[in-house]
Amino acid sequence: MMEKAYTRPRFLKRKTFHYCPGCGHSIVHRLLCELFDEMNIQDKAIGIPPPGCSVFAYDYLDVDMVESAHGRGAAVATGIKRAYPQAVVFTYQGDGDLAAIGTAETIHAANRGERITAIFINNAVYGMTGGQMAPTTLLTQKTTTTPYGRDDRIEGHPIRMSEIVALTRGSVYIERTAVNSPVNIRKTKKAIRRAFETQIEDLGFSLVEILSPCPTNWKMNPMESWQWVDSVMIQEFPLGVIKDTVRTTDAD
Amino acid sequence: MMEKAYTRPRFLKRKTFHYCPGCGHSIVHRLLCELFDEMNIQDKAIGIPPPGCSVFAYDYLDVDMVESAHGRGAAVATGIKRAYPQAVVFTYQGDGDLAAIGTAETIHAANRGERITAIFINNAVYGMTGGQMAPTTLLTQKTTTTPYGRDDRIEGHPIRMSEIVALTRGSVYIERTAVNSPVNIRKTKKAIRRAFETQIEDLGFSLVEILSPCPTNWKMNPMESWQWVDSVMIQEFPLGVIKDTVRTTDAD
Amino acid sequence: MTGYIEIDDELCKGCEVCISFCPKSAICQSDKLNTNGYLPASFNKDGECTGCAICALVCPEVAIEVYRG
Amino acid sequence: MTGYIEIDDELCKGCEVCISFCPKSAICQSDKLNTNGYLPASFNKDGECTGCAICALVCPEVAIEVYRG
Amino acid sequence: MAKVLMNGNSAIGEAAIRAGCQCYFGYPITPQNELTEYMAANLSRRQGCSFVQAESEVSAINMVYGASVAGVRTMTSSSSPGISLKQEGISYLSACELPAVIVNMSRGGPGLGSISAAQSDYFQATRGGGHGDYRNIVLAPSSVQELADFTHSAFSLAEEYHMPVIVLGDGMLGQMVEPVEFKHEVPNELPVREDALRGANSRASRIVKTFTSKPVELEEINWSLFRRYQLIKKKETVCETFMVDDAQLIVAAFGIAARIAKGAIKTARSNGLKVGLLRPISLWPFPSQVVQELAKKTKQFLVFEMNMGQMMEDVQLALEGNGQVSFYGRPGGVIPTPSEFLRVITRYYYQKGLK
Amino acid sequence: MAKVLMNGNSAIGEAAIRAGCQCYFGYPITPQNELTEYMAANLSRRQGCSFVQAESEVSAINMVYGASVAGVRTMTSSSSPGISLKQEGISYLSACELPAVIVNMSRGGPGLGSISAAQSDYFQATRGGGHGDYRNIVLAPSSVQELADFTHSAFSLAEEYHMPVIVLGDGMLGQMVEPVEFKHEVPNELPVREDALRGANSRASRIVKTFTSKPVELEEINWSLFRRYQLIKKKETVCETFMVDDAQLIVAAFGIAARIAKGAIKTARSNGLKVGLLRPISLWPFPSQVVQELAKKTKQFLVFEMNMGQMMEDVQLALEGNGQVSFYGRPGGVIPTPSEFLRVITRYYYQKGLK
Amino acid sequence: MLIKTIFAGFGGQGVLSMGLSLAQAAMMEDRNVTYLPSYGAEVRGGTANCTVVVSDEEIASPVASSPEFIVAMNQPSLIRFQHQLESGGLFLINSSLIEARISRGDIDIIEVPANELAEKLSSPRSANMVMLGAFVKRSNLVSISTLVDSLDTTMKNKKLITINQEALTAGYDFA
Amino acid sequence: MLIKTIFAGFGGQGVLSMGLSLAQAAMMEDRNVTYLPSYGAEVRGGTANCTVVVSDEEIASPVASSPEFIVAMNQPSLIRFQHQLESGGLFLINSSLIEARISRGDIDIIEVPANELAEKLSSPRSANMVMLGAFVKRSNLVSISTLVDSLDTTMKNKKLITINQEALTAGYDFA
Ligand SMILES: Cc1ncc(C[n+]2csc(CCOP(=O)(O)OP(=O)(O)O)c2C)c(N)n1
Ligand SMILES: Cc1ncc(C[n+]2csc(CCOP(=O)(O)OP(=O)(O)O)c2C)c(N)n1
Ligand code: SF4
Ligand code: SF4
Ligand code: SF4
Ligand code: SF4
Repeated sequence: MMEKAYTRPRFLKRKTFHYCPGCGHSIVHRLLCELFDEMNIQDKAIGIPPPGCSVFAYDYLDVDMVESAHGRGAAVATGIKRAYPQAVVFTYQGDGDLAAIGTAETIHAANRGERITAIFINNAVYGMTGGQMAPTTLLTQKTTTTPYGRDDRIEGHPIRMSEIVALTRGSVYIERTAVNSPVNIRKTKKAIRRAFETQIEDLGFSLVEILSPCPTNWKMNPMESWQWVDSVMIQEFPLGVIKDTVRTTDAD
Repeated sequence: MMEKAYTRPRFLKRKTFHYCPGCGHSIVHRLLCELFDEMNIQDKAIGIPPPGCSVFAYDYLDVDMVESAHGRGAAVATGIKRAYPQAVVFTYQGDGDLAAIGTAETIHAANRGERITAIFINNAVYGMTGGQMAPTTLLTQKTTTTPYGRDDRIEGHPIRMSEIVALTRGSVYIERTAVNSPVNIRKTKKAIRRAFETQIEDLGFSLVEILSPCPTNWKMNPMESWQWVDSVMIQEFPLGVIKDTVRTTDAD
Repeated sequence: MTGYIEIDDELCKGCEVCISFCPKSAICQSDKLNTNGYLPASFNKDGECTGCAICALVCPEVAIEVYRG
Repeated sequence: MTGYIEIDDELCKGCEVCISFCPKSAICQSDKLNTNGYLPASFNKDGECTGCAICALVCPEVAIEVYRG
Repeated sequence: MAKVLMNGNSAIGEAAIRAGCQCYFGYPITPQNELTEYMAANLSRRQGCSFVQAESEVSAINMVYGASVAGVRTMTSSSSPGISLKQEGISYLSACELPAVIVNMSRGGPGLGSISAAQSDYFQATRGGGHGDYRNIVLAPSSVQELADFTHSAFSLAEEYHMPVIVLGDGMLGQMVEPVEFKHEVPNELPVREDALRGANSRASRIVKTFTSKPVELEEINWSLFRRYQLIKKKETVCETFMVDDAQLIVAAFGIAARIAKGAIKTARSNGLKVGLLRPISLWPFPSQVVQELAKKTKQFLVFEMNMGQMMEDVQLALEGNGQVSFYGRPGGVIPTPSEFLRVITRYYYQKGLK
Repeated sequence: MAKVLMNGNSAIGEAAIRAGCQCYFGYPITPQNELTEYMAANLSRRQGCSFVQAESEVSAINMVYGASVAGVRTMTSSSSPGISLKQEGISYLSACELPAVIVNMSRGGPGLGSISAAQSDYFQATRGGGHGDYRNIVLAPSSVQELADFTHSAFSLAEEYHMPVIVLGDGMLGQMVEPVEFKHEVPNELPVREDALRGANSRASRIVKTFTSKPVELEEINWSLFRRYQLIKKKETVCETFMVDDAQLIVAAFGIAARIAKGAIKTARSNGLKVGLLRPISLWPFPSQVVQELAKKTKQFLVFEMNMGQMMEDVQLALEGNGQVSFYGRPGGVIPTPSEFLRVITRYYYQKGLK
Repeated sequence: MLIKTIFAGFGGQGVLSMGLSLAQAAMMEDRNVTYLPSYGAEVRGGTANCTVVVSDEEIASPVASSPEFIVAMNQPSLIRFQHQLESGGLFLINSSLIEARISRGDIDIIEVPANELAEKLSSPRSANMVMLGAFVKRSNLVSISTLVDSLDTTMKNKKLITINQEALTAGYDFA
Repeated sequence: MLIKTIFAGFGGQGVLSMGLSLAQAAMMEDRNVTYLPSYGAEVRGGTANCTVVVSDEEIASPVASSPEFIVAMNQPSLIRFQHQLESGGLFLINSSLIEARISRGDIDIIEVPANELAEKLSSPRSANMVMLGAFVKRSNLVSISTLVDSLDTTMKNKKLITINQEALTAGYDFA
């Protein structure tokens, strides 16, 4: 007789994702829901999805969730955690949200060592608004606001936000992963678990940067976009643990 | 017959400084005025003093100056420089201004490699508003908003903004100096000169962080405060060139 | 065969990711559009699916249930 | 003496920084308040000022003019 | 409890703590720093409470948003420029029906302006400087005692109506020291809202949001807010009148200006001028009915504000033409004395041929 | 130049470039992205021009401030939540008397709201959502052609009066495509203001600031602004009227709502109802005199806005009681059709017993 | 005379360019015209639609609650819009992708096997233009010749232009 | 009865605590009282001043444009405020630090060598309390005993309290 080897996570609401075919967002959603169950924190978890393609994340994740103003996730999370420290608080932010308008909120929440976790989806574009340049957009990459390709003399280089956040001494766990292959997806789940653990252990700020395909705005089909993550993005944004003050000693 | 060994710089307006006795602001003002003359850029210089004890800098520096909203100096400077690239544009910002509310503006102007110079006065407090905690306030340091001393578990560690900005690839010259001794004052002048040069050479973003005594809010007499910079501040904020892409190769 | 999968036609968006990653090429694309206009993946029953669940791991739509035994 | 300085009593705020840094201790504090309520620094003429201008370099108020020769 | 001498800013802080304020998020700005500092000293290390000096006002208001979502009593404070930065956040709080207390000790504007007291943020506070159709209850104290009392009621109102409440003071009220009495004790238990987000523990998961791809849903939110606003207009309109019964000229003023006006009016009375005072205490909802009542007997209104004429519009709207409105304003942080304003009253009084 | 098909957002961009706009600073937000993208494509690599996608709206408005200080024609654009974040910056621009064009293609609010078209930022635009006493000229187009035309005049007005000018559109105007004709060519020379900060070159150094420790100085700034505002009210008030001469009922609406109303009114007329349209084009200064003129003949006014009733207050203020004001509003991004609004008109017409 | 048309289908089907080409043609014939694409957060590769209003007078609103014409390129669009059509209106259906039937007797329905016809022209991606050609024949909103010319401005790639112009005529001849 | 007093001097001279102590005493005597410190960006260690208003009725404004009393602890304050004093008012001058004379005949002037007197008590920093004691003797605003008691609340450090209370009495006896 056959037993189930994989079935839909119980804390993932039954609803067709509104994401484009091949999009990485929904994979991260699924991993989160699996972890709510495995770490049994569903009844403590509070999620904060700011505007972005994942603004509707609350339609899928079966935990308490609150919309935030664009870029202010880390501030909202700070407010929640300070008011109710027992919660497991996470933001779910795009690269436009976390690395552009949310720069100050993110760095200072990290610097204060807020016991919160940032899930940072790096897809090198502003997805929801139609594919404009993100701070993480690669050089020469064409977007709707860099129609001639990003030029470092004019728009600057892509920004490595995780490395910047790692400089703050309040941040304790930072890893960059991707969701473009079975092994990377597994690593992503491990990283998020670790991030939640450091929060629950009251150690400080944790962040997982996830390179995530955006076939639509990259103008590729799904598999092309999954491969582009390897062939191009990872060159600029190397994967791996960037900071783990618990395992190693403070990085900065 | 005796010749003048030192006389008031010609581009320093004749007016008694409103600063407290022993304050470092006026020293930096003087150095700037000397450089306007020596580099003969007085007719190209545009300065941006945001709110802070130095909000009245335009009462002393005899160059074009424009007030900016708190923390937005780098954005205002970007606007000016983009509109009129021939100008030598500098902001004159405190640590509250540049490292707290201005975090995003500063990091992204640096990342874009805007050809502007930030004069960053680090006095470890909010001076103008009466000595509240700054992002740069030291651990255990008492301020009006950390009456029990800064606690890293609650307010986080002091932030090293220059090191963070150095991570952006648009920044080309970053040095930390102090104005608490003859030699440090001389080095500060050299650093500012170098920063202006990189701007004029169209290389990118430059920043000079200057450790500056604030006797009033440190509750010390002038000489005590000058010594405290050596004995305490410099331990947390080591002096020296943090980034010089022109001399060395790109640091990050 | 030691395993099999069930693909939810209506959840599937035909991204073909499962197809590319299936080590046994036990998944192919069906030729009829689902109501959302996508060509869903379909399981080929007489392939040698081992129930490794890689397809489920990569499926962005959580459209796959995997059985093993 | 090979140099001398002029201190502007009214600009001076009596911070004593110049006094501390003068290698020849050629500067001391005067005993009468200026109109701003500060005890200004005063140059002691028969000290051995060399006109090194360190006082001017450190003076936050730019209150010192230095002569050498 | 006995009276104590306190500056207005600190009095707000003490009143907030006694109202059960658990989380304060602020950012330094003159002339309200004493409030932020009071909270640092008295809330930061208090059991179960939290004080955060945010990296900016934008951040502070969004921390308030978070703390309110988590169900606790929370507040922020700032002054004019800082309040401008909070507009998006206030719009979000209003949209998500989250209680919060926002204190504006306003100063001279526009721009960086001056740190002296002004009243030129009236429009921003009463019309909603942020985007979208929303209103906030706005209370305007005119003494240190009222700063304390109104701060306390601000928390109850915010919670009762699920909305932000603005305490609109000014730099002088914040700086001045007066005797004040605190009528409430610190609660032993800090209140937590029923509808808080605290994890889907033995209940279904909750969502707090406004974003929708179906405008009709958002329209419904707007209408439900609007219905609540109508109720608030009925129940929460507050104002003070002084010697209006036989008044030929009624001075309308709020906050510190009303206090100055009252002094001038007393002297005017002793000089035989029939002058009265209308002082809106809730700026929104605005006491329009009272204005209409007064207009039945008095036809001459003199609006006095430390701005270029903002509340004046609400007086005109209320009058609907039955009454003549004159205006005396001092913008930018200038604070006229009672005797200066007395001269203004006297001039108008005779100009309008009143006896 | 011949007509071309263009969406409203792009038309604004093209018009701005033809008006000599040299620097654009923006940040993506629906429903105005086509404008930002148009500037990226057509300004970013243009000789002597600059396009910057800022890290936030706060940053964008302050870049505009800088570019304006340097004397060039500059603009930014956003939609409701983004405009809220610009309020402090707009207050600074107004205080320092700096020309700038600010486009708000507004959407449903409050909060994150919806990306559909709405008009609920009227108060924010006309009263000044920022701190301090200031006003901005606010222009409300209702077609793609007007988006282009008003954008062009916005630059001239901003420069003539040294102040920010707001073009208040909405999501639908931005998205819809219509034939448009551009009446101006791109200037061969980009204009630079006389009073620009460009270094103390063969002139004394200049200071642009408002901050002062002497309130009276700030008061003087306020009064000089106020005098200019009076002048603007006289010279720059613009509005359109349609079939008002014999109208028994006058509909007041602006922007896209006015366009919808006009369609409904035409049908109402053909049904024999004497209905007219008053369409304020400059929302500030508001055409109060015109309202007063109309009130001499018509007593019934129906204000129609895609919000909960904001311009309505200006109509009431203008009427001073001589005229009855009814309101029909659809907030949150709901866009009624001409036929829906026709039913509303008809209902009011008969309810008020008009023939 | 004021005519509202809705074009609807999947993201990839070129629904928006159908509307744009019609609008362009109408402008070239000096008519008043508005075009309004659907936009929204939920539109993620999914369905797309646009509304074109053509009129001899000023156009009050670019929105069409009850259009005179609807062109459905796929099944979901048919389901979604079938009840919006003005009674007496005309419903064009891409029979290549749509099996479902419409349950209304008060409207005209025309079935065009757009994809098949496009395949025949060995340019499968121009099914939308086939459909547009058929639409213009039956709606008479603009002349086919103007429509054909309009492509010169609405499309960049010269090669595509000729292919699509053929498609237009094919659809026109079919209907 | 409404009496406005301005205390002015250098930052370090304890001018503000003079005002606060007076206000505290007035409150203890159940009078209405307001205290308003000067604040501002230009105040950087420089001069400081505060205004105390004591009254039997409500106080309309804590600001004093023309005060009944002025206490000047240093020369700049004398220069700055001498013309503001209400005619018939009383001007207290710290003669230890002030040489300048006032050029007005319509007011009373009292000179108190506050610093000397404080030195005598070998507590130079309490010159302000000496002055305050003298002020209260002449102004009669509050009773010296209340004032002495008031220090118990306005000051924390017990040792300082006694010293300052002595200073108050010394000033009171001098004047
Ligand atoms: C204040 C404000 N500015 C702009 C927007 C518009 N907006 C919504 S989401 C978004 C960014 C989307 O990009 P990203 O954060 O990278 O998330 P993604 O959609 O790529 O997943 C923007 C600019 C907004 N909602 N609020
Ligand atoms: C939006 C806004 N928030 C707050 C303030 C008040 N404010 C003026 S200066 C300043 C910071 C002063 O500290 P810093 O930047 O370190 O400069 P310093 O005075 O120490 O030289 C603050 C918070 C303001 N003017 N505007
Ligand atoms: S636009 Fe990109 S990020 Fe957004 S849903 Fe589509 S693929 Fe995902
Ligand atoms: S407060 Fe500090 S920084 Fe400000 S002027 Fe005084 S010493 Fe200088
Ligand atoms: S990965 Fe999932 S969505 Fe993609 S084709 Fe396979 S089953 Fe369908
Ligand atoms: S350093 Fe300057 S200000 Fe200080 S005491 Fe010497 S002369 Fe006076």
